[in-house]
Amino acid sequence: MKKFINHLDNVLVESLSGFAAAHADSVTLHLDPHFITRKNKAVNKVAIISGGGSGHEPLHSGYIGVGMLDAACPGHVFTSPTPDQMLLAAEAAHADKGILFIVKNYAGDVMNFEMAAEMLPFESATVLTSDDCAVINSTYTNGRRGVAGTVIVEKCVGSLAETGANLQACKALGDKVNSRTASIGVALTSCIVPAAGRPTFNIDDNELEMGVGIHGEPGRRRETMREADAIVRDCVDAILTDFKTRNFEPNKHEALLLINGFGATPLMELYLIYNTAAKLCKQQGIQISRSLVGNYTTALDMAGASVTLCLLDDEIKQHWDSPVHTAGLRWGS
Amino acid sequence: MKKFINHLDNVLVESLSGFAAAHADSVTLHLDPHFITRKNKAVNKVAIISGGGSGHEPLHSGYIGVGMLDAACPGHVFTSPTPDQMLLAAEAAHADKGILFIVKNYAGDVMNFEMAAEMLPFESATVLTSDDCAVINSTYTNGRRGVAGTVIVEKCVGSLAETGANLQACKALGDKVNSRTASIGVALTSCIVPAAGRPTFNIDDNELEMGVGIHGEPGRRRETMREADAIVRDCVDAILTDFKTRNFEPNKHEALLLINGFGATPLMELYLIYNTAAKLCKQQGIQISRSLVGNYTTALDMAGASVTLCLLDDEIKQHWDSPVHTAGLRWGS
Amino acid sequence: MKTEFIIAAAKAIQQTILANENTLESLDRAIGDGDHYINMKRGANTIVDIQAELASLAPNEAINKIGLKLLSTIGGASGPLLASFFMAMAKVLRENGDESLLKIAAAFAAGVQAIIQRGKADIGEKTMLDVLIPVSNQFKLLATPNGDIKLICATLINTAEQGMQSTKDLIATKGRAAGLGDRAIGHIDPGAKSCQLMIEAVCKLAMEA
Amino acid sequence: MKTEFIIAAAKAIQQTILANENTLESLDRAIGDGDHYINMKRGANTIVDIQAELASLAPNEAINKIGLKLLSTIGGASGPLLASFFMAMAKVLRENGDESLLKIAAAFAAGVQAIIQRGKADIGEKTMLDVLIPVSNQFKLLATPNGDIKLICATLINTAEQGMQSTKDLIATKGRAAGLGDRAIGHIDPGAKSCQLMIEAVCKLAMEA
Ligand SMILES: Nc1ncnc2c1ncn2[C@@H]1O[C@H](COP(=O)(O)OP(=O)(O)O)[C@@H](O)[C@H]1O
Ligand SMILES: Nc1ncnc2c1ncn2[C@@H]1O[C@H](COP(=O)(O)OP(=O)(O)O)[C@@H](O)[C@H]1O
Ligand SMILES: [Mg+2]
Ligand SMILES: [Mg+2]
Ligand SMILES: [Mg+2]
Ligand SMILES: [Mg+2]
Repeated sequence: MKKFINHLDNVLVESLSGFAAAHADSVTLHLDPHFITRKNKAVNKVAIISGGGSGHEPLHSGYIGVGMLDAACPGHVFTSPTPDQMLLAAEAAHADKGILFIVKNYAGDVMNFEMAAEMLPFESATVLTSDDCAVINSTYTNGRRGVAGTVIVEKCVGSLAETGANLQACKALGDKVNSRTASIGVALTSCIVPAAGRPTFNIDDNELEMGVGIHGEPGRRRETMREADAIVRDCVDAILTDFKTRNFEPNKHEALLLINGFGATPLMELYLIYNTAAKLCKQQGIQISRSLVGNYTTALDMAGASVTLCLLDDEIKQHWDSPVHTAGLRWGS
Repeated sequence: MKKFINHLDNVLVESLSGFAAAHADSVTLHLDPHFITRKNKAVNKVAIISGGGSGHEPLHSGYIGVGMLDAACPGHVFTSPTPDQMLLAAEAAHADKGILFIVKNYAGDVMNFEMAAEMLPFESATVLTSDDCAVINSTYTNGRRGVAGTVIVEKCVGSLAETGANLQACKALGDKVNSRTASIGVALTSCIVPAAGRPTFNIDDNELEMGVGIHGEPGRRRETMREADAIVRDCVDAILTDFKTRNFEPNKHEALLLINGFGATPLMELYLIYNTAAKLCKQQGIQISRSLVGNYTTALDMAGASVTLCLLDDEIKQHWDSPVHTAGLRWGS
Repeated sequence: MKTEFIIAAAKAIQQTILANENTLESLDRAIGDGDHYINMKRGANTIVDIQAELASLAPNEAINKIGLKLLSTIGGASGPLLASFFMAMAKVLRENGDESLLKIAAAFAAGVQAIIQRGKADIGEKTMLDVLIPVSNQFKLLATPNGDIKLICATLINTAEQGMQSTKDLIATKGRAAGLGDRAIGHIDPGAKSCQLMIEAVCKLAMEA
Repeated sequence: MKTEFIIAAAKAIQQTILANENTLESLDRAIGDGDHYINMKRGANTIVDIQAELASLAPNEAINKIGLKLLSTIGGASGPLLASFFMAMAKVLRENGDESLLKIAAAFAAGVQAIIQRGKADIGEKTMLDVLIPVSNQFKLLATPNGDIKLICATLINTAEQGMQSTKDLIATKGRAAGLGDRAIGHIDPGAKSCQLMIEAVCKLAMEA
């Protein structure tokens, strides 16, 4: 393992401190327990709080700011944060209209946020994101995983909260965006968790992992490496099949296409993937009217990428387009 | 080599097409020869044009837009573009006040842009960026290499051009920013040029390359891998020594600190590097008042990062802060 | 159950976790995200770190403190589950005054029940519960007023071992491995393994006492 | 020098470049950015691709066309340098009417002069000029009205080989290797190698004719 680190025990705090220093104009870092809030606390709005294991940067701390999150709770690398972080974050961010937690659907995250919500002295609600359609048979499971689609949920809910909407409305929009979003990821190499010091999984030079999770969890199957068009076609097919299973007709909607890099895949390849995915969508009659290409929900230093499609309606479009001012996503004024 | 590509010959065009499709609202792609322009051509301003080998994305195409570049000419991977690209880009972007080329100081780029400038039917000037202080003894060489500091030059010159400033003023600002900027990079792994299919250089699991170029060119020396603080200290020392050689007293200035990822290094590590670099600067009496952390001048899939320091003055600060609306850098309205 | 024993048990647990780094790490790498060893180590170390503080507490308070500390230290799936276990266990200890085997078995059962409620899982889902439920059932069965502690411990070690082994051929329907379908088969669940190790360590300690 | 010969030379150059993939690639990997082979291949392929068009042109026009085509095809450092070579060479051919060895040597010298001007380099800087300048000097010396073409070619092949080898022990002061200092020592310059290969290929062709 070769990484820019000092001591294993300090990676998280040093990285968070760097983040806070680089964005000192817009965020405040609290340590022990760790959480990050907007520098200028919002007033009279639902506080949107997310969090999860670290290693997915810019998710979630990079999305703190006007138009998106009020606070984020970073856990250890790939490990859910703990309820004390969420409680203090909620206390710091609470702005008189309750707390909305946005939580990626993993057992650990769900339980830790649940326990925090139970102890919370404020009204709260939770949006669970579960856009990963790699996990097929959800009747056998505790549901699908939340992956890159979480960024879209956080952006839209953050925008709505900014208008002064109430907790129920924010939760409803979050659930709606999540229900209209599907993602699938492909790994070419494994990530290396610093504390483990070795790759999470072994993968041959001629293999790819289709449906990989953002923590390097195994996916649908190990496959032989092939050309980008074929890989992307399988991803788009999986997403469209998933929408059909959920009774959506993707070709009746405008869509947002997000090509997300896992950390070690160059932008050049991500744009090439976008090119293929957008063409395939067009062939299926889907109009891609919004797009995002880059590293938005990473898996440390994993080479690979995920494809996310979000079926838009006027409300989602409006909240996607609205101004956002965060380290990781920024537009409008 | 595992990459998301189809045929080696099509990597560039497919990637450029994806870029243009994902940013169809703001850029226009021209093929054969390849160049990219703003979708809405500016009027009555100096046209700022850059270009260089591909593989450094978002540099340069990702910096096309209001407040930065008017056009960019992407060459093959790591290979300078050719004069015909620059001539057509200049023709398309020319807005009655001449052309300013921003060129990274590599023999190939310099000569190709030079030949274009000679053939150009418009007034033109060129800013050569040469911020890489890894190349020490510039009396023995044709000068230092242009690396991540180029982003700062493009941002500031782009901002000034937007105000209607003339060609000489734009060139002067570009030269000034370049003269006040120093960078040095460190590689932990080699990049793989798609057409070569194998790493550009071999590097052991316990080695790093100090002073590496953004094409994987060898740097100052091969060193034993060590903790981030020690690596970053060497980088900051090299930069400060370089400023002193050029008769700057860094501690008399505010500075912009840019931590740039080469493509495969996670944001988590880049922020950790920022944390150390900012502390070291502070210890030296340098006030870091602007910062940028992320993948801004990459080297395909190389793991590694560079540290850039730009000594600010009021003019540079003003042009750094002004609104910019590009795929790779965006703020203000 | 004295606070002294609780602290000794915490040390024994720390030892067995540290001694099984490779096992725990590879199990979670195979069907999870590879952090289970790190999580358990972080938890075990913290508890041993606060032994001075624990020593000053009554047994039920010490156990509750352990739960709270684990809750804010481990994170992940195992954090809230193990925390819930200890916090629920402490409540039973507080409610009863004696320190009989019966009470300890009841406290253990309350702890397991809390895990079931928090994680909404049951036996056969390829989780730590495949160790904890059989052990709890067995413990309740054997915890008679004059049960032989050495025999009970030996039996529980055995039951834990079997429960842990039983996860190998299961498909996971809870936790991170739930996405894997058939691909989880052939791998022991990491949480089941760490629970088995902890039960073994504590039982061995009790046998020596 | 007939257009036919020019096309045959282009094919011979293409062949020798393709046959030396590994050599050229590793040389540029060692002290450059690894693309010199790809650049040269792209250039050589394009010229062979337009052979039909070239065939319809007078020799000087064909050479100029080659320069222009290389200029818009190769890129990098070698692109404008080789393009300048051919474009300057074409001008000399146009200015003179005959096809004597003397004229060809003069054209070659003009080409080399154009490279010197464009790249602002000279002999001893570890570039292609370490092959081109000695070859040009030697060529001018030998290109007498009744010089023996076979002997001249054999000599030039030799000179090119020596020039190429001479780059091995040089520090680079121009081009991408200029940043390396001592680390460039021990490596042959890739551009010098490709020039040596091209000169060898064309000379061999001329010897056969
Ligand atoms: N719902 C659940 N009920 C009981 N145990 C669970 C549940 N979900 C996960 N587990 C246990 O947690 C273990 C994983 O713990 P750990 O690796 O520390 O957390 P994470 O899965 O968040 O990375 C699994 O092996 C399993 O035994
Ligand atoms: N200023 C110069 N004058 C002459 N030759 C040069 C000069 N700069 C570079 N070269 C030659 O160009 C070669 C490199 O070509 P190539 O790899 O195709 O371009 P790049 O260096 O842009 O990647 C070098 O090996 C050297 O021979
Ligand atoms: Mg985990
Ligand atoms: Mg090159
Ligand atoms: Mg785990
Ligand atoms: Mg080269």
